[in-house]
Amino acid sequence: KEEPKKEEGKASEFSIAMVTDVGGIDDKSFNQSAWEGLQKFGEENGLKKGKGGYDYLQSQSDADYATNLNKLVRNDFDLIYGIGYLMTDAITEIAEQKPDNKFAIVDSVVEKPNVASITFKEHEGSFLVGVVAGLMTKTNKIGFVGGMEIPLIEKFESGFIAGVKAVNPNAKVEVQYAGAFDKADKGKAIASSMYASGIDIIYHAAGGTGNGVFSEAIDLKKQDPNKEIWVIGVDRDQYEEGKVPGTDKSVTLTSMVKRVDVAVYDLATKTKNGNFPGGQAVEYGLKEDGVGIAPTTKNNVPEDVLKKVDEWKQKIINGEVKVPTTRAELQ
Amino acid sequence: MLHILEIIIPSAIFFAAPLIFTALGGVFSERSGVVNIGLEGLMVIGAFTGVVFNLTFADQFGQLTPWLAILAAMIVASIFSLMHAVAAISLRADQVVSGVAINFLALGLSLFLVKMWYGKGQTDQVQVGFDKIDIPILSKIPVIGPIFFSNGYVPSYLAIVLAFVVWYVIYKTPFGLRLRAVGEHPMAADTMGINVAKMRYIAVMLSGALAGIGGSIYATIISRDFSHATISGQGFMALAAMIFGKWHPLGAMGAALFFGFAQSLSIVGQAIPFLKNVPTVYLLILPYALTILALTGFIGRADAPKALGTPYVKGKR
Amino acid sequence: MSENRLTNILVPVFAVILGIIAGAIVMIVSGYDPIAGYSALLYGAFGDRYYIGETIRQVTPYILAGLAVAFAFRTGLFNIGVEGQLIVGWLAAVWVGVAFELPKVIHLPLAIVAAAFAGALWGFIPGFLKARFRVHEVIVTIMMNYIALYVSNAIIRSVLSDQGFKSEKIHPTASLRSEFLQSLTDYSTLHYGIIISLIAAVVMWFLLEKTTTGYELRAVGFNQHASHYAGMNVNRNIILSMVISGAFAGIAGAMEGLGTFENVSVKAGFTGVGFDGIAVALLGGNNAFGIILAAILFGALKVGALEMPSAADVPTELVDIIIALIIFFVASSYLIRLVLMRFKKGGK
Amino acid sequence: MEYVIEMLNIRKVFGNFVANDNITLQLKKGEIHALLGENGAGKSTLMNVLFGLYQPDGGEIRVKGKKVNIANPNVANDLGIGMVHQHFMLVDTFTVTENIILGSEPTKGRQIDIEKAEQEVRELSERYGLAVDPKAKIADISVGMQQRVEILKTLYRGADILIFDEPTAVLTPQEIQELIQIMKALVREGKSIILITHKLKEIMEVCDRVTVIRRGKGIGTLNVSETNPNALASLMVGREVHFKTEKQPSKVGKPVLEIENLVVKDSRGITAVDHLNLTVHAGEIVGIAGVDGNGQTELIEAITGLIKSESGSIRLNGKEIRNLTPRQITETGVGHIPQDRHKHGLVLDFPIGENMVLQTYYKEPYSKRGILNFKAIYDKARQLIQEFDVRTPDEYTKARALSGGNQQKAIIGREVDRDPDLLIAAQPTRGLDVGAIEFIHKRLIEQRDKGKAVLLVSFELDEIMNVSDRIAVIYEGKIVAIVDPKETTEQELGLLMAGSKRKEAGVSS
Ligand SMILES: Nc1ncnc2c1ncn2[C@@H]1O[C@H](COP(=O)(O)OP(=O)(O)OP(=O)(O)O)[C@@H](O)[C@H]1O
Ligand SMILES: Nc1ncnc2c1ncn2[C@@H]1O[C@H](COP(=O)(O)OP(=O)(O)OP(=O)(O)O)[C@@H](O)[C@H]1O
Ligand SMILES: [Mg+2]
Ligand SMILES: [Mg+2]
Repeated sequence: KEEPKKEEGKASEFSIAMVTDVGGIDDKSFNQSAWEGLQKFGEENGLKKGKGGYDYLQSQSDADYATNLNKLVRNDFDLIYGIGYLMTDAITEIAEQKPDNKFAIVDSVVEKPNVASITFKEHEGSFLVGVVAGLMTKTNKIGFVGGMEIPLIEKFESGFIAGVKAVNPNAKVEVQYAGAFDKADKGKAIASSMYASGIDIIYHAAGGTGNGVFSEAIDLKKQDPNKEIWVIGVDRDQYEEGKVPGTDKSVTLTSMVKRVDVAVYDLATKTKNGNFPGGQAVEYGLKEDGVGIAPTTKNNVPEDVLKKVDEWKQKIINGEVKVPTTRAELQ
Repeated sequence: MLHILEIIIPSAIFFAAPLIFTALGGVFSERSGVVNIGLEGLMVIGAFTGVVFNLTFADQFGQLTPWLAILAAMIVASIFSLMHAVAAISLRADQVVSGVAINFLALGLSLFLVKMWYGKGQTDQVQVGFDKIDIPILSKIPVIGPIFFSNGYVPSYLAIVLAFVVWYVIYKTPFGLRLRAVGEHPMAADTMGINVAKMRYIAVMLSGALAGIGGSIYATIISRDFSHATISGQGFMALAAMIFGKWHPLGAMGAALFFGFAQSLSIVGQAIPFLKNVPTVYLLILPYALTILALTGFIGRADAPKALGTPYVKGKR
Repeated sequence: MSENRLTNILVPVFAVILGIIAGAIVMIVSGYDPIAGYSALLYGAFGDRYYIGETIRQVTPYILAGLAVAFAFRTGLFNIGVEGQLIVGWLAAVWVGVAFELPKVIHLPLAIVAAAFAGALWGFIPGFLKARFRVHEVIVTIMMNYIALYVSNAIIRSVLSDQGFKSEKIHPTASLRSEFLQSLTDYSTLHYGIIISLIAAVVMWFLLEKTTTGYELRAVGFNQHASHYAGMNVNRNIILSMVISGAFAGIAGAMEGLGTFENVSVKAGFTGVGFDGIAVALLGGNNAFGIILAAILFGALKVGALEMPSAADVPTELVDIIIALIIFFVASSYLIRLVLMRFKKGGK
Repeated sequence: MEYVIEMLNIRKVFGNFVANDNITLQLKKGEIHALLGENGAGKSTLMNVLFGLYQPDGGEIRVKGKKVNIANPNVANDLGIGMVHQHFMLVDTFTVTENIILGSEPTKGRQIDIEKAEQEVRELSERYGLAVDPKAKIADISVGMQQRVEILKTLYRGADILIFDEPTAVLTPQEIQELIQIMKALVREGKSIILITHKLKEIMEVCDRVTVIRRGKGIGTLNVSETNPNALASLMVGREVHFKTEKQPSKVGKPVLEIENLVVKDSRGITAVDHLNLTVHAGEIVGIAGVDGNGQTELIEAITGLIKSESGSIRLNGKEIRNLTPRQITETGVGHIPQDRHKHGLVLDFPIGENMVLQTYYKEPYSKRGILNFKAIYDKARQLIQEFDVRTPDEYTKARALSGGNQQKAIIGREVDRDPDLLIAAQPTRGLDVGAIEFIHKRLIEQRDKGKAVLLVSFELDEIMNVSDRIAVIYEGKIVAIVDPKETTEQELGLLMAGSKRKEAGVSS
């Protein structure tokens, strides 16, 4: 535990806190990112962890969201984040009950004057990794593994497919959903079947289920180091997750990063400065640097491909290309 | 078609392996008359120990690490199962209750320790796992080779071999005869000079050891880390496999393989063209629905060991 | 006789005390402050009216899930499927809550009945398979849990929403929430479900102990052969038992759907309430009154635990350890009985 | 005098209950020593102490003069003590051989040498004339063979002191004769035997000496040659006992139960009851005599609806009741004292009170509009407990805690109290002491005298001869003879039961 810097811990400081879903602050995904953003803000502003500074509460089940949010209200935090679309209802309800408190929600939109909504254009980021996949595939067969079939994951799927098709119309994208975010065994089985059927790149948007995808790719790579198979990570830079033991290689081709930390930090700064965007929905896309591809991409992806990716990125930012968010739009 | 089998079968086997180990553990425990709902918790302990050992000692032991991790998981889980043994055998506890306690305790304790040791809710990823292998010679057999002997993990094959070993132990050795006697009619065994409590202790600890292996290979091969979600329901599936297999080692193995097969069928099914338009939900529930159908259709009733669940108290009729 | 009853009450009390002491030891050994930990726990469960409201809200489904497990247990069946029955009950309740517009006196009961019915249906299947084909109910109920999870998710996506992840909010006429309870507990999610679950406990007690049907169910639970000999329809009773058990579980789902959440969302995994129900039932000795107490203990521990990380830096998992140890001590009541007996003899 | 076993002043206490109060028993080498006492007198307890299942709270045990501490059955085995338990200690799912070798298995490497074991069992069984099939599953063999397996278990371990706890209670007369021969052969081989039995005739036939205990206390040891059954009975009960139950000639009325051409298959699908015909009239007791396994169980279960029959007809007071449900049949007026009181007769975990209404709980006054009336139930229970002398602390005690005799009295009370037109009593006195038997016989005769029909099934020829007004002999699923007990002998019945003789005349009645 870090020692709080005493001289800076004034009571009048602006304090922030967040409620995670069951994943916790080290889920290697958006909860972790959000917490990093909060920590960064806290450290830069000389806050200490805990009451009156910056803090988080982890939920043990869906029923805990409201309780945890309320706990933070009772502890007088100035800005309270609910991390994840699952918290939509709880935030809506509590924002109504406590109109004088400020709330924020990540990955969902709540239309209340005291709630700021943060969403991401995951489809845009996914489009870019789709471009990478489309250009890098040798077999013209690409896989997508989703956690659960929900609108949020559909954004990943649609953007990704659009990106692949944009650069490689001949490539086929096979889509499978595991039905859960925590079934590594299913992820592994799906990956196993995909790789066996000739797919060489899999993009996963499946949380813990994706662990199975990585483990299958790594094991295949260990068995046959010449095998050209890749995983595309999600949410954070998953280069490390793809490290093949005994080598310095990684099966992670690229990762679609979602800068929840940036967004969270951003919002906290605005709010501290008195610019709380209550009632607004802020969407973070490529333009805002809210989504993008991981810097480690250059390790496995050649220069010319990265250049193409950059071109597409500009087109999206310019509005030349409109990335679909649903399967219907993709058609 | 053959190609599909080459995908389905290896993935069925790897999916089944942790269940086989654990279900075999269940067979030991329940054959001796001790209900073991705690298999889930014992797997949790195994997964936890396996991962923590692997992370801690990978540098020292190198390629040997995962094997030693299994050993560690085996030992720790069997010591942990001692709690269930003491409660169920010596303290005449309701065995279901004490099994449920094991489940809660295993998850609570291991996550508590993860938080203490790693300062977060999950461990790092293990770096040294098991390798995928093609079994020499056997994998060269046409047709069968690629289906059964390629792209597998050594522990998966061990699971199948172990099922036969357990069968041998239970049905061919004095130990097995005594074990079964204790589970069917402990008083009869007692009058024949068999130490009922001792047999049951051994059986429960064996179940701990095997479930520990099951949990640790699951974590090492599949999830590669340990968190609250690593073991979520596999222990109950193993329990189901044991009952499905009628408390018989080979039956339990068959049932676990069946689960694995149904599971990978539901996955590969999504890729088969004519199943493309079937809503995903049907494929998701396929393994479970198939199990129920199989039980109803041709497996029928299973008779549990007669003394299952009843503490043995000397002289009580 | 009465001395016996005293022991029966003392055993769980001692188990709880021992569990708490053991929890304290765990905290000390791992370098946490047990007093701070327990104060936080206590505060988080009963610290003010808001927390009390949350605790009661959590107790509500625990009572019903516990009753469901216990009911089957008392009739010789092990229902691990409470989780699945709860999920379908939740779905059915919300469905009715969303799809109809009716006066409250009709709408709310209708939604609860729908939940009970859905849970009962989910219990009927393993009951029927057990009665007709002698299929072990433990396997079938485990499988039915997964089926419930995936099927209800699919229905939420395709029927209750337009490919979304949650249903609309139920109409207020189907809601168990009330302004009154919220104002009483400073906006907790407390709802009228607690009354329903207490009524359910009375119903279970009355049904099992006082009615002819209960007599049959208990007889079949203890000895199927003798029940058959006595002219009871054993198969019918097995099915009935699972159906009633499932109905209790379904109503537990209604408590979540009509009270706590007022909608239903796609679930990434099990709620855990059904599995906790097994522990509640066992801790409560499978009797209605005991289950209420066990559910209160469980609910308080679970809700109170949320306060521990922030207030005392103790991981919430500690509570799972304490719960496990309490269950363990209850299971090993023989030990406690022995000690109590020694104590009594010594006292005389 | 050489004693192989001396149990001196043995005391055993369960809680506050003294089961053995300073009992002394001395066994001479080569003798058959009877241990006699009422149900619950403490016989099994004393033997369990000797076998190491219980530890005595006082007294000492000497084996061949040496003081020993028998801490567990292993020690007993090592001392050459073997016991055939009252409730068989056999694993149903194991084969005969597996049961015998359990605990001291011959091995070949790590594996059980099953061939060698079977060979040994075969040799042993030939040597002592204990016919068994070494490969058969226990669940599939007759009770008699199961008992022989029990004996072989002790011999396999080289026991020379054998304890038989009520071995004959479950045997047919033929099997009892065989057992007696076996015991005599064993004694000739130099073994010594302690025999527990309630059948005084057997004691007179095979035993050398007898030790009598009553309510946990030793009454004394006598030479069998110097005593007689009446004296023994009064010694053990503490009062005069009548063996032959007094009864008036029967006043036979109209037919109550009429069975025609009944065919029933057993659980394995083999025809067990084969075109059977039988009539039982009001005011008579018809006894069914037969060797176990000739269709008695299936006959009764078919009449009472517990299993379905294939064809034929069963009429009660003229009404067809074949293949109705047990409930419908009970309501038509059939009472049933089942053969297996633990399996069918009682819900052992219910209090006695609730067991007393097992057939009637749904009727007034015990239940009104689906709600139980506990006052009525327990009033009835108290009345029956009183009337039928059921010894229990109170009506709230679980049935499990009662002794077999008292459990049986409770069942009989319950069935008789419903006043059924037809009372079926299957092995109603199995394992009970003479006092309890006398009581139960009186009750059966009482029913008859009230003009009810009684169908009695028993393997005890004494019982059949004593109680019945007519005897129907069953053989291979058919009634092969109907005889008058006053005009027949045990020898004739035995021959009929063995199927070697038919008495065509009686069959049609
Ligand atoms: N385990 C026990 N716990 C408590 N009391 C017991 C136990 N075993 C036996 N008793 C008591 O001891 C008495 C003697 O029982 P025991 O079985 O020795 O009688 P028995 O003479 O063998 O009777 P039976 O002729 O019915 O076999 C019984 O009345 C019973 O109340
Ligand atoms: N757990 C127990 N607690 C108290 N008493 C017991 C217990 N188990 C057995 N007993 C006692 O043991 C006695 C049963 O004796 P036993 O079984 O020898 O009777 P029985 O007439 O031989 O029965 P059966 O007809 O089954 O052979 C009862 O009197 C009962 O009080
Ligand atoms: Mg006895
Ligand atoms: Mg007896």
